[in-house]
Amino acid sequence: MSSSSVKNFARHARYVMTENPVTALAALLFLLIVIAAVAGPALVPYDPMATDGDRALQPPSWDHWFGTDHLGRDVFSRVVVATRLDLMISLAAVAMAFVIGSAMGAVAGYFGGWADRITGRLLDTIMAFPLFVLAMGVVAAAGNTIENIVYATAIINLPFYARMARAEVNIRRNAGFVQAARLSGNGDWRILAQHIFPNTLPPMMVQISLNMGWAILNAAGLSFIGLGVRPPTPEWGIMVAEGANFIVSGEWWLAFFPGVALMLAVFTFNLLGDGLRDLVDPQRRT
Amino acid sequence: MSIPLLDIKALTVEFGTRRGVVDAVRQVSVTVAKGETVGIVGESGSGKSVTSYAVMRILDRAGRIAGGSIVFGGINVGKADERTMRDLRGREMSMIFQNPRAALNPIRSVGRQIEDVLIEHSLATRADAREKAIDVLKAVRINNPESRYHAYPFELSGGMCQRVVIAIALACRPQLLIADEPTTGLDVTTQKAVMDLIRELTAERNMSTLLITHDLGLAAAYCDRIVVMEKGRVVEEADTATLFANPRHPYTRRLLQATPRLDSKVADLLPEEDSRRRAPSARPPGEVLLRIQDLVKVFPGKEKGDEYRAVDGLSFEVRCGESLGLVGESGCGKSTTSSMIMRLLDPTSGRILFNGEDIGTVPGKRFARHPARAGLQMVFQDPTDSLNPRWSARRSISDPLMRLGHVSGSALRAKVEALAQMVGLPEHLLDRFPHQLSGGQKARVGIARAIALEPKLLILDEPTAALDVSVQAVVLNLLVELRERLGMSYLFISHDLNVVRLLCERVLVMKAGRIVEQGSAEHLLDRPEHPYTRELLAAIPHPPSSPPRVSSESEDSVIAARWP
Amino acid sequence: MVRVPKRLRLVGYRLLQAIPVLIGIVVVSFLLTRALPGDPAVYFAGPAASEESIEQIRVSMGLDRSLPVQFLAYVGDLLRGELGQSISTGQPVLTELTTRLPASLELTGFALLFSIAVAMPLGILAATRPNSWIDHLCRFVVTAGVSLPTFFTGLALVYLFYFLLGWSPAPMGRLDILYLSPPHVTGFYVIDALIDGDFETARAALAQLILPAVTLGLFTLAPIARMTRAAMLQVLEGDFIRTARAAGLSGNKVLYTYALRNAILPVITTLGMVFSFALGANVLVEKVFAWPGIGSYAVEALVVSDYAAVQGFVLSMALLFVILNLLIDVTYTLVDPRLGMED
Amino acid sequence: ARNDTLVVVTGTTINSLDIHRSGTNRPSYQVAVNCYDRLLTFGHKQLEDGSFSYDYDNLQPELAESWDVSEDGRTLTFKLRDNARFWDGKPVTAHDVKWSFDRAVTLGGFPTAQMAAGSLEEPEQFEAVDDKTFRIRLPHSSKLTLPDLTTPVAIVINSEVAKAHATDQDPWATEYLHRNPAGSGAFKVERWDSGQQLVYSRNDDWACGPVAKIQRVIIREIPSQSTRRALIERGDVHFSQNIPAKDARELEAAGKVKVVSTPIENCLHVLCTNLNFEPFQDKKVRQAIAYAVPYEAIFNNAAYGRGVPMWGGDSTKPESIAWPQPFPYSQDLEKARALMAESSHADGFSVPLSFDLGQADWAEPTALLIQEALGKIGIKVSLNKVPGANWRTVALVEKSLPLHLENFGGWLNTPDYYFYWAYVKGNLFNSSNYDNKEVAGLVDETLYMAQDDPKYAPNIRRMIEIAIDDVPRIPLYQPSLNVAMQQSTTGYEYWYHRQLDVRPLTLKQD
Ligand SMILES: Nc1ncnc2c1ncn2[C@@H]1O[C@H](COP(=O)(O)OP(=O)(O)OP(=O)(O)O)[C@@H](O)[C@H]1O
Ligand SMILES: Nc1ncnc2c1ncn2[C@@H]1O[C@H](COP(=O)(O)OP(=O)(O)OP(=O)(O)O)[C@@H](O)[C@H]1O
Ligand SMILES: [Mg+2]
Ligand SMILES: [Mg+2]
Repeated sequence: MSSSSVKNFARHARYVMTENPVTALAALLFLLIVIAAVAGPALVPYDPMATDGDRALQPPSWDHWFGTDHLGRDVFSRVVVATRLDLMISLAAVAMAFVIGSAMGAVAGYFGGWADRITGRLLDTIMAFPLFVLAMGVVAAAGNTIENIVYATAIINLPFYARMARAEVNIRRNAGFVQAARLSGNGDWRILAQHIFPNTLPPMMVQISLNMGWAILNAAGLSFIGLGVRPPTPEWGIMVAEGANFIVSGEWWLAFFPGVALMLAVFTFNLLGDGLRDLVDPQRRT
Repeated sequence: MSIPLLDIKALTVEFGTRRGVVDAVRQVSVTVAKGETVGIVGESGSGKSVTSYAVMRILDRAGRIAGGSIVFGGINVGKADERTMRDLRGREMSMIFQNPRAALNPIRSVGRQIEDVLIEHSLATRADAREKAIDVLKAVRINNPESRYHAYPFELSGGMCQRVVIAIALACRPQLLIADEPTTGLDVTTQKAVMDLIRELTAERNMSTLLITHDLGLAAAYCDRIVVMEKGRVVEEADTATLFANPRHPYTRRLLQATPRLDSKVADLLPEEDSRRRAPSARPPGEVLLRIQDLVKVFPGKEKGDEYRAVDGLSFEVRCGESLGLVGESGCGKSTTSSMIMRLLDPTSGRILFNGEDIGTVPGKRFARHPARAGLQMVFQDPTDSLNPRWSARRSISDPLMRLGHVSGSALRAKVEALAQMVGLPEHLLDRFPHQLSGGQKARVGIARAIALEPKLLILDEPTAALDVSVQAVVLNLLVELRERLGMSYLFISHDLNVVRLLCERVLVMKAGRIVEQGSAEHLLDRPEHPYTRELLAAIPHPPSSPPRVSSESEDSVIAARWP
Repeated sequence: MVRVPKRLRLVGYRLLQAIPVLIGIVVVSFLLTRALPGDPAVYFAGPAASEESIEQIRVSMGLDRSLPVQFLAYVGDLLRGELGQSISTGQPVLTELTTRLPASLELTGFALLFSIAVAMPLGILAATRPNSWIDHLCRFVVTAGVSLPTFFTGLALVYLFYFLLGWSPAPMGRLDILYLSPPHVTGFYVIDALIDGDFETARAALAQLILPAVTLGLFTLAPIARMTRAAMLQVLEGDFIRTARAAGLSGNKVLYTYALRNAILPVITTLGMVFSFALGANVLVEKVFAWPGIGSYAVEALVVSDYAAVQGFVLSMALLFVILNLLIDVTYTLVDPRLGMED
Repeated sequence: ARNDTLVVVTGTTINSLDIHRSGTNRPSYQVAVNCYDRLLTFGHKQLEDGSFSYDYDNLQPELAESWDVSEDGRTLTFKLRDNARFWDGKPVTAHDVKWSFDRAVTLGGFPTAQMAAGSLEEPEQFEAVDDKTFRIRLPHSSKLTLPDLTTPVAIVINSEVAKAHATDQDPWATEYLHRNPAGSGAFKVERWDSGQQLVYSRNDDWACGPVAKIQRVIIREIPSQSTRRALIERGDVHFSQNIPAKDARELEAAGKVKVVSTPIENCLHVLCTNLNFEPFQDKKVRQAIAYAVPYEAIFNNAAYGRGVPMWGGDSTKPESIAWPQPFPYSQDLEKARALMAESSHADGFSVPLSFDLGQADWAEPTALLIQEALGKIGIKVSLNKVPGANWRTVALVEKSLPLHLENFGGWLNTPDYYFYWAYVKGNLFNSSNYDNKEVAGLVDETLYMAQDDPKYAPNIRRMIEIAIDDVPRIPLYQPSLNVAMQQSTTGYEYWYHRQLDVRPLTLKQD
C-alpha cells in the first residue's frame, strides 16, 4: 500500500512537472538549493570564515569564482554555505507561521462566533502594523539572534495563513462531505483536522512558497538596517546588505553573487508554489 | 422543402487537452427550419452543448471546429470572420443557458445588461436605450419593469433571472434561439412558466428554437422534432410523435424507458434484460420508527423580526420498513426537516421520537457519540459535494465503519468490499478519488457509506437530482433492492412527484414549511385534493405515451401564482 | 432606497470593528517600545552626563514610574491628542508625522500607480492566454521583481541610472537642491507644485520620484499581477461571460466591462494588502533614496528606542490601515451591489 | 545662484539647533560652531600633508577682544568686542555671556559636564562686570579652562531674545532656541527641514572674523553611505563630511575629488577588556590579548590605512608624553599563547565581543579579525552588535560588556584629560571598569596642572607606563576624520569637535 502510494506520488510529481515547464525548472533549482544546503560546507573550496587581508576585495577569478570580500573571505564559499542558514530561517519561520496561523484560522473558521471574532481582531491588529516594521520591532526588542529573526518572520506571516485557513474552512464547514462525516460519527475536532483542513492545503501551498521567499527577503531587510543575523555567519541577506555599500565603489561582486543566490532562491520558491499546489491537490491526479 | 435556417453538416469539434485531442462532437448533422423547434436530447457529456457553442462559435480556446460546416441563413459560420460573427450573435441567433443567475453579470443591473446588447447591435442609442430595455423587460412579462430595470441579478428569483436572460437573448429579435437546458435548477412550476414563455415568444415572432435538454419529457412537450445524441454522435432524429411512438435506436429506447412516467414502475425504468431490475414488494408496515411532532425550525434573521420559519409545525411518522416521500418546491423546508431528523440541526421546538426516544433533545454537537447515530443515515443530494475530495472511495466508505462500527484491519477491508459489491461498485474503483468517478459511481459510494452501518432509517435527499435519467433508473432500482435486503425505512425527499411515487407508498406534500396534503402515492397522484398538489402535478412534463402534451391553458394561473 | 442605510451600516460596522484593533495597537506598541533595549534617559542625557542628570531626565520623562502608570499616562496623552516629543529628532511626533507622512504616501502612491499600470495589463494578458508562453513570461517577470530585496534593487538602479548613465537626478530626497519645496497644500510635492502652477518644480519632484517609486513598485508587481490573473481566469470561465459573448458583445466590452469589473473586486482587496505592505517596505527604500518619509523615521526611532516616535508611527500606520480598509470597503460596496444585501 | 551656494552631504541627522538642550545629538553641534560665537577660539596651523587644522596651542579671540588671567590663575577677565552684534542688531554684552554660561551649567547633562571640565560649575562663578567686561572666578587654576571656552558648548546666546521666549516651566527657553537660534555667528539658519536639510545663510555683519565667502550652505542628510559617495563622485555636491575610510582611500586614488584625512587628536579605537569579568582581571590574559590582536590586518582592512598605527611602540617605558602614542604590542601569537598558558585561564574561555551598530563600518571588520585571532589563543569569541541607543547604556553607563570595541577622544587635547575619562574608576568612558589607585592619584594631581610644570611630564609618563603594562584598553589605531570635497572647494579646516566649520570655506568660481 505505502510503496504503491509512493509510486503513485512519484508518477504524479512527474506529471505535474512535465505539464508545467516552469515548475520543472523550479524543482530543479530547488534540488540545487537543497544540495547546497545539505552538502554546502563540504563542497566549498575555502573556509567561509577565514580572512586574508592580502586578498581583500579581489574581483572574480579562477581562484575565487565570486571574488573576495573586504576581509579577503571567499565569496563563493560564503554564498554556498549560507544556503543552509537561509533555508533554515525561511523553513522554520514559514513552518511556524503555517502551523500556528492555520490552526488559529481553522478554528475560527469552523467554530465561528467568539473564537472567530477574537482571532479576527487579533489578526487585524497584527496586519495594522506595517509588517516589516513589526519584524524590526520584535527583533530590536528581543535581540538579533537567529531564533528571534525566525519568530519575527513567523509572526508577520501568521495572518496570511490564518486568514486563508479561515476562509477556506469557512466555505467548507457545511459542505456535503462534512455533514456526511458528522453522520459517520466524527466529532468537531476530528472533522476539522481530518476532513476540512487537508482540503485547504492546495491554496495554502502557494502561500507557503511565496512566504518562504518573503522570509528570506525579510531577513535580508533586517540585515540592511543592522538587525539581521550576526556576523560573521554567512547569510545572503547580510552579504547583500553589506555588499550594497560596495556597489558604487565598483566592487559589484560582493552584492551581486549573494544577490543572485537570494533571487534564485526566492524565485524558486515563488515558482514552486503552483507546482506544490498541484502536487497536493488530488483533483490534479489522474 | 425550403432552405433550413440553420444547417449543420457533419460537424466535428475537437478539444486539445493535456491528454491529447478529444472529439467532443463527431459528424453531427442537424437542421432547423424557420419557425421550427428542434430538441437535442442525450445524456450528460454527449456533446449537446458543444454543438450549440460551435453554432455560435463561442467554443473555448481549446476547442476548434475540425470538420463539417455550419450554415446559418446563408452564412458559413465556420468560415465567417469575427466581425460578422459578432453581428450574428445576439442579433440573428442567440442563446440562453442553464443556471440563469450565473448567466448574468452579477454586478451590473439587468437593465444595463439589456442595453449593452441593444447598443452593441445598434438597435438603440444611449438616449433611448433605457426605454427600449424596459420594453424588452415588458415583453418577457416581468412585472414592474421600470423598477426591475435597476435590479441586480441577486435581487431576482431564479425564474425571473431566466426571464431576463431570455430578454437579453430576444432583445434583438433574432431568428434562432438556442436554449441550453434553460430550466435545469428551476422548480417544476417555474420550469413550466419559463418554457411556456419561450414557446409563446418564439411563436409570436416566428423564430426557430434549438432546445437542448436531457429531459425527454420536456423535449416531448415543446419540440417539433427531436435529435438524440450519444457520445458526440447523432444516433436518431425524428419528429416528436414518431420518436416516442417508434424509437428505433436502442439508445433512444433506453432513454425513453428510463424516463419516469405517471404509470411506470421502478423496474420499468431499466430494460427488461437488465439484471438490476427490482420490483418493490409491498410489505405491511411495522410499528412506528420515527415520529415527528410539531417540529419547528426558525432561522434568525439579520435583524429582529426578520426571522424565517423554514419548518412550521411539522408532524408525521415513519414506520419500520416503510418509504415515505416528501415533496415540495424548492425552499419549502425539505432539507431543513431532514437535517433536523439527522440531528445535524437543532430544532427550535417539537419532538423527534426515534424508536420511542426523543433524540431532538440531544444537541446536534453531541449526537456524534449517541447510540442512535448509527441508526440514522442519509444519502445526500449532490454526490460530488458529499464526498471528501481528498479521500478515496474506500476511505469514505470506511469512515463510518471505523468511527461508529469500530471495525478495523482486514475486517474493514472485507466489509468495504462487500458494501461496494452490494451497491454495484466495481472493486477497482475503490481506490479512486471522487473526481475520478462518474456521477453515478459517486452516488453509489455515497449510498454504500450510508448503508454501511445498516441504519434503520435512511433519508434520501434528492439522491438522483444530479444524475442522468439512465443512471437515476439504476440508482432507484438499487435503492429498492437495498431496502428489501436490509429492511430499512426510507424518507425520500424530492421535488419530483413522479420519482417519489416510484419508491414510496405514502407521500407528504409540503409547502412553506407545512404539510398541505398527505396520503398514499396512488391516491395523491390520481386525485390530488389540494390545489398546490394539482399545480405541482400539472407542471411535470411527461413523455407523450401517457398523457398528451401539456396544454397551454393553465399557464396564466401558473404565472400568476409565481409572480403576483 | 433600502440600499443606502444598509451600506452605511456596513461602513459603521467596520468602524466599530476598528476600535478593538486600535486598542490592540496602542497596547502592543506600548509594550513593544518598553521591551526595546536601551535606556532613553541615558540617550537623552547626552554624552558625558552624570548619574544624577540621567536620573533627573528619567523622572522628567516619567520613566521612573511603573509600567501601568506610564501606560495610563500615555493613554491620557493620546486622548488629548498628544503624541509626545521625539527624542531622536527633537520634534513633536505629530509635526514629524504630518510632514513625513505625505512624503511616504506620495512615494507609495506613485509606486502603486506604476505597479498597477504594469501588473494589471500583464495579469489580464496572462489570463486571456493561460499556460501560453506569454503567461509563463509574465509570471517570470513579476516574480523576478519580487525576488530581490528592495534596498538592493534601489541601489542598483541608483548606480545604473544616476551614477553610470546620469539619466536620473541625484537621489537626494524629494527635490533637487535647485528647487524650493512648493507651498504646502496637500504635502504631496507634485500636486502642490501643480496647484501652485509651477510646472518646473512639479517636473523636478516627479523626476525625483521615479527611481524610488519604480523600486518599490517592482516589489509589488507580483501580488497584483497574480491576483489579476487568477481573478480574470475565474471570471472568464463564468457563465455570464459566455452569455455576453453569445449576445454578440464585442471582445473589449466583454473583457473590460464584464470580466474586468468583476475581477477587480479581489484585486482591490489585494491592493489594500499590497499598500500596507508597501508602506512597510518603504522603510528600506526611503533609506536608500534619502527620502524624508515616515519609514526611515521609524527605523531611526526604533534603533534609538525613541518611545514616542515609535508609538506615534505605529499608531498613525494603524490609523492609515483602518482608513485604507474602510476605503476598500467603500469601493467594494460601490463596485459590488451584492455587498451588504445578502449574508 | 549655484556658485555661492555650497552643498554638503552628511549621513547623520541634525536634531536640534540648541546644543545645550538635552537630547541634542553630536551632528547638531555644528550649528553651535557656525551660528554662534564663543569668547575664544583657536588659531590654525598647516599639517604635514598640507591640510589645515586648528591649533591647540594658539588661543585666539573670538567675541573677546582680549583677556586677562590673574596671578593665581583663578580670575579670568574678558573684554568683549565693541562692534559685536547679534543678528537682530543688539550689541553682544557681558550679560548675554553670563546668561549663556549660567544656562550651560544649569541645564544639566552634556553642556554642564563639558563646562565642568573647565572647572566652570556654577552661575556664581560668572560675573558681568559691565556691558563689555566679563569675569570668571575659578575654585582653582586650571589649564583646561581657556581651551574649554572654545568648545561649541561655551557659546554666547542673545539672552534678550531667549528671555522673551522663556516660560515658567522653561526658564532657559530651550523650546524656542531648539528651533530658533539666536546668535551673533557667521551664519544664520535660513531653514531647517528636520530629517532633510539645514540651510545656512551668511551673516554679512559678522564681527568676530572675516565675513564668509559663501552666501549659503546647504547641509543635506543622505543616510545611505553609498549614495553619498555617488553624489560626491558625480560632482552633484561639494562636500561630503565624515566619509568611511575605504571611500577616502579610493576617492583619493581616483583623484577626481580632494580627500582630507586628519588623524583625530586624542582619539583612539580601542579593544576594551572589562575588569569586572573574571578572565580579564588577570593581567596576563589582557596582555595575551594585546599580543594576539592582528593590528596590521585591522589597520589595512578596517581602517584602510587611514589613521595612525598604535602598536609596535619601542618600549614599555615611554620617553615622550605625547598622547596617543603606540603601545609596545604587536601581533605575536607565540607570546600571546605563552601568556595565556601562564594565566589563570590557560584553557581559554568564551566571551562575546560587542560593538556599536552605529560604528559598524570599522568595528565590524575589526571585530571579525579579532574574533579570528583570539580563536587562535583559545578564546572563543562571539560577536554582538548593539544598537546605538543601547550602546551608551550597556557600554558606558552600566559598563556591562565584557569585551568590546570603543572609541573615545577628548575635546581638550591633553593626556591627563583623556586618562581622566578613560582610566579613572566611575568615569563615563572607562568602560573597562579599570581601577588603579596610582593612576587615579596621578590624574587627580595632573588634571589642572600647567603643562610646563616640572612634575607634569613624569606624571604623564608614569600614567602611560601603567596603561601599557596593565592594558585594560588595547589601542588599535588612531582614526582619521575623512572628508571629501570637489576641487573647487577650499579652506577646509579640521577641528577637534569633528564638525564642519563652514566659515572658512570658499568656492572657486568656474
Ligand atoms: N473545454 C473543453 N475541453 C475539453 N473537453 C471538453 C471541453 N468542453 C467540453 N468538452 C468535452 O466535450 C464533451 C461534450 O460536452 P458537452 O458540454 O457538449 O456535453 P453536454 O451534452 O452538454 O452535457 P451536459 O448535459 O452535462 O451539459 C464532453 O465529453 C466534454 O468532456
Ligand atoms: N442556515 C440557514 N439560515 C437561514 N435560512 C435558512 C438556512 N438554511 C435554510 N434556510 C432557509 O430555509 C428555507 C428552507 O430551506 P431548505 O434547504 O430546507 O429547502 P428545500 O426544501 O430543501 O429546498 P431545495 O429543494 O432547494 O433543496 C429556505 O428558504 C432557506 O433559504
Ligand atoms: Mg451541456
Ligand atoms: Mg434541499
